[in-house]
Amino acid sequence: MTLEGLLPELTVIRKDFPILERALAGGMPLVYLDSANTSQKPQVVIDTMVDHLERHNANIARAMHQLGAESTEAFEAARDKVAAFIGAPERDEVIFTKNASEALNLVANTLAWRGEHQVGEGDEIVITEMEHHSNIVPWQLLAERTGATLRWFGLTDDGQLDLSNAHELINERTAVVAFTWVSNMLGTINPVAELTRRAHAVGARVVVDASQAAPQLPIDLAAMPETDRPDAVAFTGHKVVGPTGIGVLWGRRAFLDGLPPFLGGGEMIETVRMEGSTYAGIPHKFEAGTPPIVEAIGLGAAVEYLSHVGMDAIHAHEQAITGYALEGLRTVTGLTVLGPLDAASRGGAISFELDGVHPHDIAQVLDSRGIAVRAGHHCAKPAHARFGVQSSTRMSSYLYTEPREIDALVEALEYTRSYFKLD
Amino acid sequence: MTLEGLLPELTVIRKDFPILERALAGGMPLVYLDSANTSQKPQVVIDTMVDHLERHNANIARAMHQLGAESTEAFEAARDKVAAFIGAPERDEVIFTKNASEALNLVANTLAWRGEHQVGEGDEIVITEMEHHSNIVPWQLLAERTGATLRWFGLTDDGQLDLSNAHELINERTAVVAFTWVSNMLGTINPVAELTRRAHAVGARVVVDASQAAPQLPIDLAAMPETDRPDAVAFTGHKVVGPTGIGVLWGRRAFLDGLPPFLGGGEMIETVRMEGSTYAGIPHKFEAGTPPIVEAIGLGAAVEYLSHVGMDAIHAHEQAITGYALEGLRTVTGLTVLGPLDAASRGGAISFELDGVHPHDIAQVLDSRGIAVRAGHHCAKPAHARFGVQSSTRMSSYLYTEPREIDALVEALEYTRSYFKLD
Amino acid sequence: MTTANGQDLDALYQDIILDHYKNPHGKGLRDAHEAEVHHVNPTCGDEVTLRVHLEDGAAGRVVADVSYDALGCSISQASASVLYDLLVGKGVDEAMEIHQEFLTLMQGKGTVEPDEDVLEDGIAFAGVAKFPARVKCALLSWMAWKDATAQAIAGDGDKS
Amino acid sequence: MTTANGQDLDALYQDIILDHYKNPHGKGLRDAHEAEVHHVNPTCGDEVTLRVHLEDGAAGRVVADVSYDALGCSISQASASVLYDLLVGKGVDEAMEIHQEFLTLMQGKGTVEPDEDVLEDGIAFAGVAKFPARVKCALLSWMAWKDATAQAIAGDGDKS
Ligand SMILES: Cc1ncc(COP(=O)(O)O)c(C=O)c1O
Ligand SMILES: Cc1ncc(COP(=O)(O)O)c(C=O)c1O
Repeated sequence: MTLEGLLPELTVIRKDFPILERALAGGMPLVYLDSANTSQKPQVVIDTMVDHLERHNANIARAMHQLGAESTEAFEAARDKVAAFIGAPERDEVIFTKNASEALNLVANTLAWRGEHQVGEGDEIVITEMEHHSNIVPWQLLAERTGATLRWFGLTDDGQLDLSNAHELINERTAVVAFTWVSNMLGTINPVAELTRRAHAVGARVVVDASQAAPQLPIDLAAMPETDRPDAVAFTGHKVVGPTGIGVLWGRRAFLDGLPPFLGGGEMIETVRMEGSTYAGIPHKFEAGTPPIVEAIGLGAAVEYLSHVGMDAIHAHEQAITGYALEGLRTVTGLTVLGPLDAASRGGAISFELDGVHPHDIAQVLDSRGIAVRAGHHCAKPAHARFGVQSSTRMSSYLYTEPREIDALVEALEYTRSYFKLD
Repeated sequence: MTLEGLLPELTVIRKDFPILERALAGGMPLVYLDSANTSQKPQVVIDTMVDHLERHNANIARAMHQLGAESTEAFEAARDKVAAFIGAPERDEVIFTKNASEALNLVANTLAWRGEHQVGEGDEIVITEMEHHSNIVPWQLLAERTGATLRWFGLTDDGQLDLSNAHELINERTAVVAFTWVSNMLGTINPVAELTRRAHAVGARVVVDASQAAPQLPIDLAAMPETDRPDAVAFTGHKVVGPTGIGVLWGRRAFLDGLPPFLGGGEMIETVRMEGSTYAGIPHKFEAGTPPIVEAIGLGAAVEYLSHVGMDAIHAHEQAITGYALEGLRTVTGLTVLGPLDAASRGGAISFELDGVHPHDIAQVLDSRGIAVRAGHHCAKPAHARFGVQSSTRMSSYLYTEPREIDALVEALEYTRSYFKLD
Repeated sequence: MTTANGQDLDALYQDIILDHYKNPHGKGLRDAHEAEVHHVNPTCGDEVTLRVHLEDGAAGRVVADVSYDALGCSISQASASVLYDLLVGKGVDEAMEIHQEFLTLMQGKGTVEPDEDVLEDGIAFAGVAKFPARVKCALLSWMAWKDATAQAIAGDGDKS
Repeated sequence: MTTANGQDLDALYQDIILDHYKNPHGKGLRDAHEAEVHHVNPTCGDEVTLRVHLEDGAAGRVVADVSYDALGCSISQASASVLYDLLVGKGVDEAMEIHQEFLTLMQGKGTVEPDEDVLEDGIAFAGVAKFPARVKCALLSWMAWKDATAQAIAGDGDKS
């Protein structure tokens, strides 16, 4: 079948992902609908990593020999690629971390210490009820440890941020506003520019969790007006067809320069004496120790791959699949989607409930048919609590997802209903 | 040539490391003597990672499908392998970090916050002058941020810890003693048991940087008497033939349980509400977000590889090569080794000076002959300062190093002298 | 590597399990208890609140009641129901042995042959052991029971 | 990929460089200066302390002296010596242009043809540009000079 917006080269793209050939128990072909959890890897990412390990492996920066020069060059080229991928105003504003969680913690942890942006008593930190735990707990710890107050945006019944009290929430006491660009549970796309402008107007810093946005939406930070551009943006390598062990914190130079060091150690120093040390500038200041070298190089290949396919095309593909999935899911008796129902204004993660069957049990039956989805709270307990559910089932597509995989899902959900004798 | 203690299967072992076949500029074969900086990777580590990425890739713990189960099983099996490698009393005491630096910072950073082991004014932190920057800066930051006092052991002229004032340095005000097991610059092996016993006697916690010890020495924590066993031990994957992006913090359960969380986010929680969260037990408490999955699995394969060769045999090999190298280096006019001169009581990193040639220039000439060494301060500026030098040249061997590579080094050093017209 | 195909699905969801799931035995929190615990499976969010009531019997302490309130999947709900059937009325020592037997079964990766004399309906969980991701579901209430019982006994100690 | 073989070694260590290394021009810190900076190459530890002395000339400000004390390899030492030769006596604007020319040469990865009329002995550094790890060595004192000169000029501004 063809669907408007699908990637024209879908069959070729699927060939790039070796795991899609994998047969599961009972000879079932894999139907991977858990890409919001982690994405699969194209051959070029794997090959780039192997080539590095087999031919160029060496520590970076510190090594002056040929392997060291090659490794350093490849690592820094990866930084250039990532900078291009998000349209970073400056390539040195791209910090490599181990995942999105570390990137968010880097900011939250250092805001507690003496420095230009230090948060303290009387300050307010604003987050939202739809955040991933990785964008909640760091701010709870910061509030707890500094005496600042944590506040948050609630959600409307259709899974949008409730902005009705935005003016009260974001006020002159607000030090930081942190929120997700795209919700990993509800799929909601939040108004980044609007919220950022509002926060900047009261002098607050803005931290955006782009873990679900970076895989799906074209991002061009340099193209955003200064007022609308967040101060920091985090995302994670393994969701953009890159390896695990690598994440990205982009931060405005002036913001990062004003933060004290996070991890101390090799590479982040200017000079070290026993009595005290001085620190390097960004990006090195926040990259203590041997960084995830082969992982950064793999990530570079990953974002290059995505850019080659085209982020606009990937976004259109995601919207097409998401729309098709929303339609298909609507046909399943007793199924309720959590979050926005309009494919055009949402990301590609769709969480749902099925009356009478617990999400684990749904996932289990689907798995017996080779269909991989996620069941649980998706690291978004507060958002689940907001909708009065303890857990949900989530399907999430990506650039390699085909409509027939959605058909398989819908059919398997019908089978689940009959397996649990719901009719 | 044969040398007592060399690995009997050395030729076979070298075949396991594809990069050793690499030809450099001018067709020079690679002579890799920079293993203390980062080690090369055996094929089995690369293949294990590729197999995971091509066939089993999925997020762990949270995914309930077959790929998720396989990935989780492989990740947790890697924890078992690492636990076995260091003889951890409990496998859950093994925390995966991104490198040794993060492991050390995890401890130093969390000691600043409210908790059983919180460090504050009046407390003393003791380190040594031979530490890697990654075991200096975190403690400087801790001292600075809590008002504790940083103190340190000096060094003797032959590169040993100067223990003459140990009783004064480690006293009832001492909260933490942190030191390296094996120096990455001087090669010195420190008396872990003795120092730990002394620190425990005054109620201090002991953190050992095993980044250079884990690759070379058999470690069996469970076999150490409680009093002599450190409270925490850190090492890094890329120096034990594993990938970058993965490190290990082993910590005594009682110690880790008493530390507050480090990074907050997915996987480290028990439950999350907007008003506050509770945390999981170890190891998950300290593994926020998606961990370096394929990297942990690669590390598991790496330590299994080393254990298969045998850590006793590797240690003997390192000693044999180190002894041979010390002998060879002695023949070079104007060359001075920094650190202990007795191969039996030191690790395999040998730093030296050559009168009249700067380390960069030495490394450069060696590199033109395919010989990779490190030149600079090796992230140990204070140790260099102690010996009145600003930088040095370092050769470091590993299980794949052959005596003829040492011969090549010595010959190339002679060539360096003549190139710079020193005779 | 553990596998799960259509056939295993039936091994997992045996009728006994589905029956306990639909009609759980002993569910609901009852007043008499010496200890109450709340356990969560952090990865999926399943929760159980469980109370233990011990009484002195002729041959030592006896599990007089286990009452619970649980949110979770069929496996975790059914397992709490089976626990109720198996442990209530037993001496604490015997209950601990049954607990150990169930634990061994669940951690056996499908290689342990369950003893029907000891585990009764619990043998239906043999199939669950082949699904590593679901073992935690089956053990949630059992771990909570052990924790609560340990607390109840410790509380006893405090009193004496 | 950049390569370095025996031949390149001679390209790197041209006699001009080794001569400057053995007999550096203008080395030592002299009193007259408006700004002093201390720069470090964090990866290798090479250091330079550098002072800039500006004077008013007929056609604007002139680099009257650059005095320095440096610890480092042959490349970094020779580069400071060449900087001294090239910049002292020049107008600040012209010196900045020479600085830019040297920077372009060093960052050109060996593809930039140096202009001997501008860079004089500095053309000997063309070979260094092929060694990415050594570019920083060659640039250490040049970056320090630019920093110090900017400070000296800013200081002037403060005074006026
Ligand atoms: C003794 C020592 N400690 C710590 C480290 C830091 O390890 P990493 O850079 O992997 O964090 C190293 C190596 O660089 C080391 O040699
Ligand atoms: C919205 C969102 N934020 C943060 C994260 C955390 O990413 P990581 O686990 O790679 O740190 C995720 C994914 O797990 C996510 O979906």
